[in-house]
Amino acid sequence: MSNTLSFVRTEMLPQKTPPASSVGLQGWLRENLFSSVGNSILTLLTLGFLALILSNILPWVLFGIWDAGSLTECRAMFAERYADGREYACWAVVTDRWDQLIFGYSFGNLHEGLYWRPIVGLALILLALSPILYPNLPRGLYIATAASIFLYPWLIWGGSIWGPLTLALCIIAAVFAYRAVAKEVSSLIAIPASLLVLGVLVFFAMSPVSSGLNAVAPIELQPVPSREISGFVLSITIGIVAIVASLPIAVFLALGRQSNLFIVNKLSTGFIEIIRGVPLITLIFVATILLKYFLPSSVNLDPVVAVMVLVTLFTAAYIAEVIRGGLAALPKGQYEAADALGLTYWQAQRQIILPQALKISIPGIVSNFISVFKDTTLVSIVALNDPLGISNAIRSNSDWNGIVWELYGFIAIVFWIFCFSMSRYSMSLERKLQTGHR
Amino acid sequence: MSDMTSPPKQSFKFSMLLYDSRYRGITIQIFVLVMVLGSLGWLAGNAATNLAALGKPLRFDFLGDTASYDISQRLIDYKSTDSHGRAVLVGLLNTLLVAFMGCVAATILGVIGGVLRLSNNWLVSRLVAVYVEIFRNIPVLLWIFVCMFTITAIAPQPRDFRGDNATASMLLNDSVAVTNRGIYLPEPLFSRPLGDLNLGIFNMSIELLVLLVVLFGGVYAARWNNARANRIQVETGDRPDTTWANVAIIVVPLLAALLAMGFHIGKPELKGFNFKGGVNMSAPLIGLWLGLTLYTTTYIIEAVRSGIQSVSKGQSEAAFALGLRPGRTMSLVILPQALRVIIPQLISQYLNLTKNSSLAVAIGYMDLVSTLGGITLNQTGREMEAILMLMAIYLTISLLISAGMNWYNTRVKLVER
Amino acid sequence: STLDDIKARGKINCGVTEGTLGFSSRDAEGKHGGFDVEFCRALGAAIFNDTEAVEYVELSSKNRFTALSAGQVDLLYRTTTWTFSRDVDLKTTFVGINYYDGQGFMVPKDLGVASAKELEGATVCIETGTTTELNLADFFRANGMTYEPLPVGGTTEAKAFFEEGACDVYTTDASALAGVRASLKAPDSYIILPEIVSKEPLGPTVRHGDDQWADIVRWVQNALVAAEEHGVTSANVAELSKGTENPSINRLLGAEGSLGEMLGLDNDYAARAIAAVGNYGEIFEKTIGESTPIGLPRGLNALWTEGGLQYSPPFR
Amino acid sequence: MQVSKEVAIEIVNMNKWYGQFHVLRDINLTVHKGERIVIAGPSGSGKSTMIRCINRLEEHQQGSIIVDGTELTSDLKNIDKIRSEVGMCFQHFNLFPHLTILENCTLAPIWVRKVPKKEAEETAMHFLEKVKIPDQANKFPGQLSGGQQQRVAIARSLCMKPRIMLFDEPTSALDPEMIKEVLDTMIELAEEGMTMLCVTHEMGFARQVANRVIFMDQGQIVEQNEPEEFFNNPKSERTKLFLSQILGH
Amino acid sequence: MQVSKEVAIEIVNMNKWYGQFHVLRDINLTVHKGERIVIAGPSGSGKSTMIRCINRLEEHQQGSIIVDGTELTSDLKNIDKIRSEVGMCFQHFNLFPHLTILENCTLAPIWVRKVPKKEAEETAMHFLEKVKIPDQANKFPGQLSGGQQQRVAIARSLCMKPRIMLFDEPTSALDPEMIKEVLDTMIELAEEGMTMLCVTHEMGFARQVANRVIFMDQGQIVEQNEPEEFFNNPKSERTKLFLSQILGH
Ligand SMILES: Nc1ncnc2c1ncn2[C@@H]1O[C@H](COP(=O)(O)OP(=O)(O)OP(=O)(O)O)[C@@H](O)[C@H]1O
Ligand SMILES: Nc1ncnc2c1ncn2[C@@H]1O[C@H](COP(=O)(O)OP(=O)(O)OP(=O)(O)O)[C@@H](O)[C@H]1O
Ligand SMILES: NC(=O)CC[C@H](N)C(=O)O
Ligand SMILES: [Mg+2]
Ligand SMILES: [Mg+2]
Repeated sequence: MSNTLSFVRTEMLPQKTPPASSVGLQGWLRENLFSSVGNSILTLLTLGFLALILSNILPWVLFGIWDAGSLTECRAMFAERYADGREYACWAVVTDRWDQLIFGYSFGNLHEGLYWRPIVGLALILLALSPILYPNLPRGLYIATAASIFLYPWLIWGGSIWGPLTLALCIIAAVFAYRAVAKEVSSLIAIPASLLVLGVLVFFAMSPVSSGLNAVAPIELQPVPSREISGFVLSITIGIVAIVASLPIAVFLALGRQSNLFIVNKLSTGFIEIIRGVPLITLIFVATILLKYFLPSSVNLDPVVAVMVLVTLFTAAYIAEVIRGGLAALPKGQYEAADALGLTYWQAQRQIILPQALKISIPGIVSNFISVFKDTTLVSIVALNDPLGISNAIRSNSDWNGIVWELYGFIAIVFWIFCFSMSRYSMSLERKLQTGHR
Repeated sequence: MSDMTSPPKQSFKFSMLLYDSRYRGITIQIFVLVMVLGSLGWLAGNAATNLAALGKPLRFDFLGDTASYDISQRLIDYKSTDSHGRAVLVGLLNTLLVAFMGCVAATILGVIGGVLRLSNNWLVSRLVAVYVEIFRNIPVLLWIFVCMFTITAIAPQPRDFRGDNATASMLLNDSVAVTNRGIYLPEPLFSRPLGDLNLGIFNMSIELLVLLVVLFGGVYAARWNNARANRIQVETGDRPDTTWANVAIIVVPLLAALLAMGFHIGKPELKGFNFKGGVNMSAPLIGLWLGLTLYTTTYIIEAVRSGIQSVSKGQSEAAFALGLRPGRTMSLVILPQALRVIIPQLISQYLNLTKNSSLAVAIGYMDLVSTLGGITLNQTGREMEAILMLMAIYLTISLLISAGMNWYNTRVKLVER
Repeated sequence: STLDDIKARGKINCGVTEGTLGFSSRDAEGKHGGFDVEFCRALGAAIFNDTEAVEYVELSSKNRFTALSAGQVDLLYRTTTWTFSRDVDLKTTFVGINYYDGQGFMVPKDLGVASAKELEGATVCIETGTTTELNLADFFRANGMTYEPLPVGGTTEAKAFFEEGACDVYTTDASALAGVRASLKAPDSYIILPEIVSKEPLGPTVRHGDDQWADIVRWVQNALVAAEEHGVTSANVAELSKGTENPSINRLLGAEGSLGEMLGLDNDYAARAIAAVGNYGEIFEKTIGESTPIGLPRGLNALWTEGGLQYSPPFR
Repeated sequence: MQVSKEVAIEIVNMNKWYGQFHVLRDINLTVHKGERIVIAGPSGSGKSTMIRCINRLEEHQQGSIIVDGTELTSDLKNIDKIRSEVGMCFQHFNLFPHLTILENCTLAPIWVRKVPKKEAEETAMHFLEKVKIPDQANKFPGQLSGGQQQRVAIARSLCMKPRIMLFDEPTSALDPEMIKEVLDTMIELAEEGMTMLCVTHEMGFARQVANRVIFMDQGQIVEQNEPEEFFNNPKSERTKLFLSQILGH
Repeated sequence: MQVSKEVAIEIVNMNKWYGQFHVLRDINLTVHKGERIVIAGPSGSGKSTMIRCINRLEEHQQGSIIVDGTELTSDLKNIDKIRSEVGMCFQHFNLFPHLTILENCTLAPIWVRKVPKKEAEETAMHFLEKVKIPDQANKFPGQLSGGQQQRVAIARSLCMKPRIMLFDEPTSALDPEMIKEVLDTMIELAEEGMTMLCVTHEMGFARQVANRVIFMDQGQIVEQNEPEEFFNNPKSERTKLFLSQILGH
């Protein structure tokens, strides 16, 4: 039987093109939409469903009116155009109240001509974030990062520039104090010492120095009271303050929770778990209602600032968990190598551990940032004028009384654009971290 | 051979607190503890002074005062002459109700969505992806508002059901009414009622109790029957058909009990301004439930997707090669492994949903925040007590949920490995 | 003290409603206006001689008292009813009544309801954190009726629900009801039922414990009422404050005595306030009076001399 | 080694494309019952794809595959029937990590063949003994060494008592010692007369066990012959080149 | 090879437990300056643990370890001092993946020794040249082969100019070619008179370089001797057994 089995190909077969049914549009359709009877039914059902939804929504969106002064005007225009009495979206409310929705009362109506401040602020923040988000950019941009931390609040709240600047000076002084003490005495004493220096400077030296400087060289922006900060500027400001201020806190909490010092560990764990165990709205209540009680009666607490503080703590607890994950992902060998080279605990953290842990954590941090940004809408419940709060105010005005979908739609779209692009960014980052070791 | 001096005997020196690794930790901890306790003490001291200055010392006796407000959606009896404490209980139960409903619905939709997301039908999987991207990138509070307003604006008013030229009608043989104030469902009624069992805080209807006992008894018996069938299968290879026996075991006693108590369905009827009778799910409840569900579903879809994708393709190929059908492959091979990834994510989504249910306060669903942190707080002015209680209750719920789910999680893990 | 804080700040933080047409609402530019707002402006004029020296803090019924006690605002001019427990238990101090009101009901006309007694089983939109919420429970209980409360957080929301028919009845202070009705899409298809089921004396509220500040708020408001009693208007106040025959007017306007200084203000504080916003009657007419879309009659809020209840204690 | 005249697998003019890429070109192959075939060829030549087509883990687009008299179409019933008759042993084992070794082996018999559990376990233990790891039955796959896992994979597919076995490079991931163990197991099976298709480059195995060696390149069968002939007297240039590499290596 | 009389490391009656498990038992060892010691022994015998005790990556519970005249206690200053004098080269390299090779090498000198960056980089390049990879200086560890990484690890510890070097199985993860490269580097170092403790089973290296071979088992030093004697004439039974395995292997 051996010969029947033997076979030799003398000439190699060339590549042939596949049958039409398996390639091109037809192949794609067959494979992806109509691969079986069940699948075809599913496809048809889905198409029907899509058609139903879109036929209901699209005309409403597309045939809307962009130019009118009030809902009544809109209605009149619809009545004029469509005899059958159909109504479509009255987008005019967005054009009419665009300023308020985006810039709020603060930079919109009340203080006209101040639009540039939040815009410059936001640009500054984007510039500041760029070296963190895209590590390939020149490191020099970190200076922008540091500067924007002080400039952004100044642009938003206004007042004298010397306030934030002297605060920055105080912090620099504290850092020098830390270095000096750490060198002369011990790094352990240096931390409380530098905190003490910072406290003393901030409480006693800051305001005389800054007002003195302001007297010499008055560089001032028109002050804007916190409660007038509203619209998307408020959401963005709360979001940015929360994320920037929470990061260092989160790092310490995460290190604390990873630490094998019993008390430090338990305190960090307790704090994180308590914050994560309660809804954000209760923390916002604490900020707007209770915080005042916990401070000396002489302190005049700004509600917007109070909300920012609590939202920051909230974010910090969540980000701490993300960073803890990053820390846990580092092999033990990294700690040992740092030890063996003689680095101290803080040197090891700063040079070796945190740079790696934070890098792994960035996607998680970004998704937390998205959450915080979405959660800023909760402040409308305590009567701060975030976009939802503004939408209420707009509707309480007789011009736009009764308009709902258009406002919600607009706010939703703006949030969506922000959040979607951030989530795409974090996904691309994740992909980059997975591939290529660097 | 050593020419070294023997090691110096160390006695305790003050500097050891800083430089000795044994004591250094203690120093740091004491420092931190003092700082933390100090600041806590400072805060508490301020609070005590401020409250005393206002004449509002920390006391919880306001919970015993008459609430004097009404709550429409409630699981237990409550009237405006009851105490604030009871109003808080009503609110807590409402929170648990919507959280439970939300978790169940989001899980069902999320699992379906997660599977559809991985469907080989391009259109379906894209559609689910679009749904996920739309719903989770917009704040949940906005969704809750949108759902609430959709209901109030689109569903008919009760009066549209009235009269000869009614513009709306009830569904399912006149037993379900969908209105913009809520959905009215038929309710079970008993013509030979057994009364209520007083449980102190609330009354439990005995009919319900009887039905539950019968049901659980039936299920238990059916499980025993299955176990018997398994035994037989293991011994002989043939499995006796248990389907009908099981149906009978569960259904027959239940029907008997229902008949004995004179069960009939009470349909909601339009009386006066509103539908009367039946079970009512108020519009805020539905709005909140929908909003939370639609939002949380997106996260569960992603969890399910990532869970299933974490099981390598080789696993399903191996199952196919062994001749297992796709359904079996899913239930015997893929899901048990995917659950390991899915469950922890589910836990945190359940927690998030429960916490997000506190947004009820924005649309007037009388949950814990709306009662304790809302009307009660407002009418009594006990901010400190109310908010601290609020946080403590949520913390407890969160800890219980995560403890329960972690227990389940470790069980699942143990089965695997 | 509160006054010192205010002076240091340069602004009065005045708590007003989030939008009750006539009492306080924002116009398209975001500026506040309304009956309550005028009183805040009067305070600004009295203290700083600047009606713009006021920050308006919009508060919902729910969070107004916490905002007050948390120091977020210096006072409430926020259609707030003076009640025993608010005065005594909530540790706030009511310093006057700028509007005598009562709770009313509004229903769609085509419901065919003529009296609140016919509302058995109705769904009622009710703002949480208000006296009306409690009154409502009392009213239905007293009349042996049932209802379904639909609690809402603010007027805007309530209006939306009411217009969509999510509730049959909208209840709140009758004055606010008038404003709400005026702002509905089709005001004429709604009626306000005749029953007034409660007393709602609305007035300014301050924190417990700062009598000087309470006095200022009290007497600025009284000055506006007294001005109407004496016929002092924004038009003639400049003229009259130079001195008149009437010693009462002179003391009120600071031409005689030093009442203002006793308050810790300037002597012409009342004159400045009247000049800026007008007397009580003027305020009423320009914000909620019959010539406005709100169209409220003076009624109980006429001067006592004209059969109303508005009455200022003597300035001496 | 007896080869019957009955046909176990018949592949006629089979073509398969991945997108535009023509992976399998005009494959014609008849396998008789009891035959043992070794498939060799350079990486990417389509060996895996071909045997995966035989139990329909991949779909072919042209031509026909008939297994045990049943043609492979998209008819689910046929697919199920064929899959329960054809055992497959994967290069990477693909054991179910959440099940014990014994459960891995009894899963398919219980759910597909509806064998009583006890009987299924007996069969499983029988095959586990055959591959010399009965003592590992209650461990989980993660607790076994690579060679042991490979043997479990073989045992698992045998528990279905397939008439045809497909092996995809069953030894590529193992060290020499383990390779020997696994091949010994397979040789034992071969001696019991099972139809086998085995993708491997272990030429020792091919010499010792195969009835036929098939050499593939660029998606086509380039040469097939008895092992002796194939190794000693390859006909095509391509085969010669390949063999020189393998044997020299 | 000159060995001075000065003592570099002295371990006296050192004992260590992991929980209840007695890993190191009564270790006594004196290492003189310039001595090169090879430590061998079966897996789990405590070799790694012992050298990790020397730079306090592990804490011992009894006895004393004196390095360069400084006793290892829990005093942080002493620990810091010793760690900056003792270099360690890990079995798994433990390079910092987020830093370039050059940065890996300059990190510790800059932050611990406070050497100016420029000087640190010069030193680093010097040692990188010594291990023959100066051209890789600006790559990241992930871009290097295993052998190159190992050499970076050596260079990194040398940059601190330690007086004593500890090597923990520096070649266990490498293929024979790389083993040679790494050992050559070490031999070169040895010739410069550095004190070295090296855990290894490369007996060729031991023969060529070591002054002394120490054999450990079950947490104790079983035998120590000069290499010639140790290999040709082992005294204890345990050593004989072990050597027979290693040499036969
Ligand atoms: N899903 C797929 N999509 C596109 N091309 C594929 C796919 N799977 C395999 N191929 C391609 O088909 C060709 C044949 O693959 P196959 O796995 O059959 O090769 P092989 O002969 O088994 O090689 P090896 O010895 O490396 O396993 C390869 O060129 C491969 O790149
Ligand atoms: N952290 C630990 N906790 C408990 N036991 C440990 C720990 N680390 C090591 N051991 C145990 O201590 C013993 C000695 O370990 P060590 O790593 O020193 O062995 P070794 O001689 O280096 O072995 P190898 O040649 O395999 O590296 C081993 O039995 C090990 O199981
Ligand atoms: N609706 C309101 O805003 C106020 C209601 C009522 N006057 C109260 O003080 O509670
Ligand atoms: Mg292959
Ligand atoms: Mg070791």
